[in-house]
Amino acid sequence: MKDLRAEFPILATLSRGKPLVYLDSAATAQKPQVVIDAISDFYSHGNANIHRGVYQLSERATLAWDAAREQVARFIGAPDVNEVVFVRGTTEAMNLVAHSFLPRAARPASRAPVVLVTEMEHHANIVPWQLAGATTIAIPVTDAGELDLDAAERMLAEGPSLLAVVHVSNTLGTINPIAQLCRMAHAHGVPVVVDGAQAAPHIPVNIAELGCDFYAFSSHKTFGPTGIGALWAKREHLEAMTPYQGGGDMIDLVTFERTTFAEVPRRFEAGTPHIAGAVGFGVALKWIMALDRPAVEAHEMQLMRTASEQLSAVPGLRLVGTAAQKAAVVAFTLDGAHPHDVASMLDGEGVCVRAGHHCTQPLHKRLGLSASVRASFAPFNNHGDVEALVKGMHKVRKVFA
Amino acid sequence: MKDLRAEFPILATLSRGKPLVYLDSAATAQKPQVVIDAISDFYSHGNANIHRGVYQLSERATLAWDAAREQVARFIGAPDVNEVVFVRGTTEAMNLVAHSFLPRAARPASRAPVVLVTEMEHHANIVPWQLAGATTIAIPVTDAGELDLDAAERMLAEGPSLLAVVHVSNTLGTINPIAQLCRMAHAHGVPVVVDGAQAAPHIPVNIAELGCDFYAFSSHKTFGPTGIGALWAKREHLEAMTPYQGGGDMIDLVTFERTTFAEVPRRFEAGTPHIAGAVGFGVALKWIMALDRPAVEAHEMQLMRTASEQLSAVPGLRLVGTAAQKAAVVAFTLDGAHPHDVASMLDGEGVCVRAGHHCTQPLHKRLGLSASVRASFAPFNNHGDVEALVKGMHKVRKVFA
Amino acid sequence: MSATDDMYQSVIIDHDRSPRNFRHIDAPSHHAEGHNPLCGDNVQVELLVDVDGKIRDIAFQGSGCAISRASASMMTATLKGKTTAEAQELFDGFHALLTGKQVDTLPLGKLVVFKGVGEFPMRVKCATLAWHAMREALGR
Amino acid sequence: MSATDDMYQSVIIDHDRSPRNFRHIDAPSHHAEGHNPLCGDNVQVELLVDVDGKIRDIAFQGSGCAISRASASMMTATLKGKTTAEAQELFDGFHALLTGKQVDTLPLGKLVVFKGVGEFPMRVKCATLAWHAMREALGR
Ligand SMILES: Cc1ncc(COP(=O)(O)O)c(C=O)c1O
Ligand SMILES: Cc1ncc(COP(=O)(O)O)c(C=O)c1O
Repeated sequence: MKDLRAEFPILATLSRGKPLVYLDSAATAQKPQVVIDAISDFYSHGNANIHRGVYQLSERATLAWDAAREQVARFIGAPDVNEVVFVRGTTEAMNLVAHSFLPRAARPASRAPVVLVTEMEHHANIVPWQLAGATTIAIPVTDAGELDLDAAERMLAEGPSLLAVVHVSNTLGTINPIAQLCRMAHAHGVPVVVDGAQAAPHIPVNIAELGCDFYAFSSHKTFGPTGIGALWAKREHLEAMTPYQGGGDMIDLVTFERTTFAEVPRRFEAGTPHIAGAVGFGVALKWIMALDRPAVEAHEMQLMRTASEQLSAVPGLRLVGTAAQKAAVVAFTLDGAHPHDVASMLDGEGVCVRAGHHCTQPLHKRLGLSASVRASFAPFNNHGDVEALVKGMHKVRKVFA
Repeated sequence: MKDLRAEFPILATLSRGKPLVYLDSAATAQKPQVVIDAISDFYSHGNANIHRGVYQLSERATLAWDAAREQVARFIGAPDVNEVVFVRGTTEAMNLVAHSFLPRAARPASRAPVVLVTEMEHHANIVPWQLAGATTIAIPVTDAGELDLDAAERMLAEGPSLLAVVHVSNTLGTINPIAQLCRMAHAHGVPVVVDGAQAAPHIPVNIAELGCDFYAFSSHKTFGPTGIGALWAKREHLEAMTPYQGGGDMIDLVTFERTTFAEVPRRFEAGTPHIAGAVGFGVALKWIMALDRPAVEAHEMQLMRTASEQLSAVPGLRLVGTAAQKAAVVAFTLDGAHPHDVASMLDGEGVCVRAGHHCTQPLHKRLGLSASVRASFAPFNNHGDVEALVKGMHKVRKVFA
Repeated sequence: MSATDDMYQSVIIDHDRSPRNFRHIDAPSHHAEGHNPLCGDNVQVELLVDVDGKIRDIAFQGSGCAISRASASMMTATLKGKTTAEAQELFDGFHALLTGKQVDTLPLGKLVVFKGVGEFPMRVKCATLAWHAMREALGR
Repeated sequence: MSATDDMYQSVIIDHDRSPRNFRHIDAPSHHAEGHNPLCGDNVQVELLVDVDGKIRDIAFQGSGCAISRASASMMTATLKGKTTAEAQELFDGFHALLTGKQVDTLPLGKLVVFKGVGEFPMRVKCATLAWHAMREALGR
C-alpha cells in the first residue's frame, strides 16, 4: 500500500515533544493536504455566496457546491443527488430526522413514538429522539459487543416507529449487519435510520445494498473539514417531511400570512450553508474513493489485530469489544488505572488516544464500566504507532500495578 | 486609511476576464489572508476534537475553541463568555431562539405566540417564527426605508411575545435605532431579538448599549469562514431555555429513561462543532477590531454616498432605501430593465452585484418591487470600484433604454 | 466587448421590449405555467393545437427578465404553425444549444442568438423556462 | 522521561492507591459534592468543624482518576487540624500553583507535587475538584 503519511502535514508535528502518534481518528480524522488546499483555494479564489448570484464567482461557487453534493451521492451510491441533504454533521442529521420525520412515523399517530435503538448507540442517536418526545428502547448487546438479533426481531415485532442503529460502533468497533436489520425492520414496516459516522471512514458504503431509509455521516470523520456532513434519505421520505430550520434559501414565497417552501433538498438547508466545508468534504470523499480501498482495509485490520493481540498481553488489560466483524477501533481498560490517567500517561509518550465514555454512556453502563480507553486507526497509521501504544501501556502498567 | 486590498487574495482574480470588482459583501464577505491561514494552520498543525481529549493536540484545539468564544464576546462587548452560543449562522440562531425561547415567551402561554417583526426583515427573521407556530406581524417601513416608530409603539403595546428586528437592513442599508426600540419594548415587557448579520461587518456592536436580549450574526459576513456564527443571549434566558439539538457534548448523563443536560452554552451545542470555523471566526473578528474603525466607516460612507449620487444621475435609476442612518449598501432599480439582466450585464464588466429579492420578499412587496439590484461595500473597496459600477450602469441603460 | 454583450444581442432586447404573442388565447387546448425562483420569472404558455397535431396558435403571459421574455416571445413566433413533433425536436435542439452540446443549428433559425446564454449557467433556466412550460403543456 | 512523568509522581500514585480519610463522617457539620464531566470524577467531601472554626475531621468518598483521588486524599490529610481560614488560604495557594501563577510554595508543603498537573490544562479540574467541593461545603 502507498504510504500516505506524507499527505498529512499534521504528522510532522510533535506532541509533548515527541513524534505524534495519532490514534484518535474515531474522534476526528486528520486532513490530507488536498483537503486543506481545497479550502484555502476556495477562500482565495472562489469564495461567493451561492444560488442567487449571477456573477461568475457566485456561479462557480454554486457549481462547486452542487459538485460536492454529487460527490456525496457517489460516495454512498445514491442514484438521486437530490436525496442528499447537507447538515452540520451526524448529530444534526439525527435531529433533522427526529424533528421532521419521526412525528409522521409514529404508530399510532396519537401515542408518543417509540424509537428502537441499540445499547451501543452514540448519544447522537439517542438524545435527538428523546428531545422529540420519543421513548427510546434498546436492543441488547452481547458481552462480545454484538447485537442480539433475536431480541431485535422480538422488539421490531412490537412495532416501533423507527429503528435507529449505528453502522460501526465508535466504542466497540462492531460492524452491525445493517442489510439484515433493514430486511427485518421492513418486514414489520419499520423504517431504518443508520448512523454511519464511523462506517464512512472505514468501509465502503452503498445505501442500495444496505436498504436503509436514512444514512448520516460527518465530514470531519472522513478526512474533511469540520461543520459539515450529509444526511441521505429516500426521496419519498424527504418529500413528505416538514421543514426543519426556516430562513433564506429554503423558501419559495414568503409573506407574513403564509410561506411556501422550496423543493427538496433545499427545503432542509436554511440560510447560508457551510459552502467551503462542502467543497472540502467533496474533495475528502474523492480522496477516499481514490485509495486502494481493499488494501487500506486490510492494512487497518492488520494494525487492529496486532494491537489487540499485543495489548492483551499487558497484565490487567481487558479489551472492550471483540465482535467477529470489527472496524479498526480498539477499546480497553487496565485494572487499577483510571482511563484518563492511562490516556494522560500515553500523551506523555506522544500517543493520542481517547479516554472516557466516548458519548456511549449506556453502553459503558451495560458493560459495567465507567469509562474506557480507545485507540482508533486511520490509513496513515503504521506498525510503529502500534508499537508506541503497546510500549506505552507497559509503562502505564508498571506505574499503576 | 491603510490600503487593505493586498490582504485579500481574491481581489487578484479576474471575473469574466476583467479585474474583480466585488460589490456583494452583504451576501458574503471576502476573507483576508490571516483568516485563510488560520484555517489552514489549524488543519495542518492543530486539528483535534475538543473537550474530551486529554492529549496535547486536543488540549490546544479546546483552548483555541474557548479563545474564539472569548473573541466573540469581546467583539460584542459581552461580559460573560458563557452567554455566547456557537451556531451555523444568523439563520440557525433565530431557529434556536424560536425553538427554545419563544414557547416560554408566549403571552398568554395558552395562545399561539405573536412575534412582532418589521417589514424590512430578512426571511431568516420571519420564517423561523412561523415554523415555530407564531403569527408574525410587521412594523411598517416608510418610503425612505425607515421604521415607523409610532406604529412600533402601538404594536408593542398590544403585547407581542417577542420583538425580532434587524440591526442593519441587508437591502435598504437602514441602521435601525435598536437601543430605542429595546427601551420601548422592555417598557411593555417584550424581549428583543436582534438580527446583527449586516451590522457586525459595518458598525461597532455593543450589546450592553443596545440593551437587547438576543443578538445574532454570521462569521461569513464578518470576513470569517462559512458554517459558523454566534448567538449572544442574556444568561437568564439561556438558563431557562430548553435544549435545541440533542447529541454528544450537550448532555450530562444519558440513559434510555432520562437524560440530563450540560451547562450553558454547551447545552445548545450538540455534536462535534465547526471547530476550525470558530478559530477562523475569532481571527476575523480580531482582524476587524484591529482596523481603524472610524476611518473604515468614514471610507465606506464616502463610497456609498458617491455611489448613490452618481447612480442617481443614471436616467431611470431609482435608489431603494434612503434612510438618514445607513450602512454601506446601495440598492436600486432601473426602469425597463429587470434586475437580473442588470446584474448579468455588470457581471460582463467584472462587477459583482446581487439581483433579486435578497431574501426580503415582504419588503420588496411593500415597496412595489419584484426585485432590485444591490451593491454593498467592504473596507477594501475603493473609488475605482464605484466608477466601474457607475460606468457599467450607464452601459446597461443604453442597452435597455 | 464584454462576455455578456453576446447574451444581450439586439434581437433579444427587441423581443424583450416588444414581445410577440404576449396575450391570452381564448380557449386553449393546452396550457402550463413555469416558475424560476432565481429571477422570480414566471410564465404561462397557452396553445391551440389542431386535431392533426399542428400548433394553430401559441401565446404567453407573465413577467420576468429579458432573457426569459425574449425566449418566450421567440419560441411562440417559431412554433406557430409547426407540429407538436417538430416542437419537441426544437425543444431538444434548443436545450442542447444552451447546455453547450454539439448541435445542428440550422433548424433552430433565429433561436441561435441564445447560444451566448450557454456561457452563463445561472441564466440557462431563464432561457428555457417557457420551453419547459410548453413541453409540459403538451403533456410530455 | 516524558512530560507526564512529572504529573504521576510516586506520592500521587500512593495516595491514589491508598487514599487517606476515604470514609464517611458520622455527623458532618459541612458537606458538598463535586462532579467533573470530563473524567466522570465525582467526590463527596464531609467536614466536622469546631465552633472555633477548626477542622476537627475531614473525609471524602467517590470515584475518579488518580489525580482527583490523590488530590482529595492529600487535601484531607493537609486540612485536618487547620482552621477554615487556613483552608481558604491553602485553596488559594493550591489554585495559584495549578494555574501557573507565581506562588509561595512553602505553606503548601507536600501539595507541591501537583505542580506538574498545571502543565495539563484538561486535568487541572481533576486536581481541584475536591478543593472546590471543600470550599463549597464551607459555604464560600
Ligand atoms: C439581515 C440578514 N439577516 C440574516 C441573514 C442570514 O444569515 P445567514 O445566511 O448567514 O444565516 C442575512 C444574510 O443572508 C442577512 O443579511
Ligand atoms: C457513532 C457516532 N455517531 C455519531 C457521532 C456524532 O457525530 P458528530 O459529532 O460529527 O455530529 C459520532 C462521533 O462523535 C459517532 O462516533
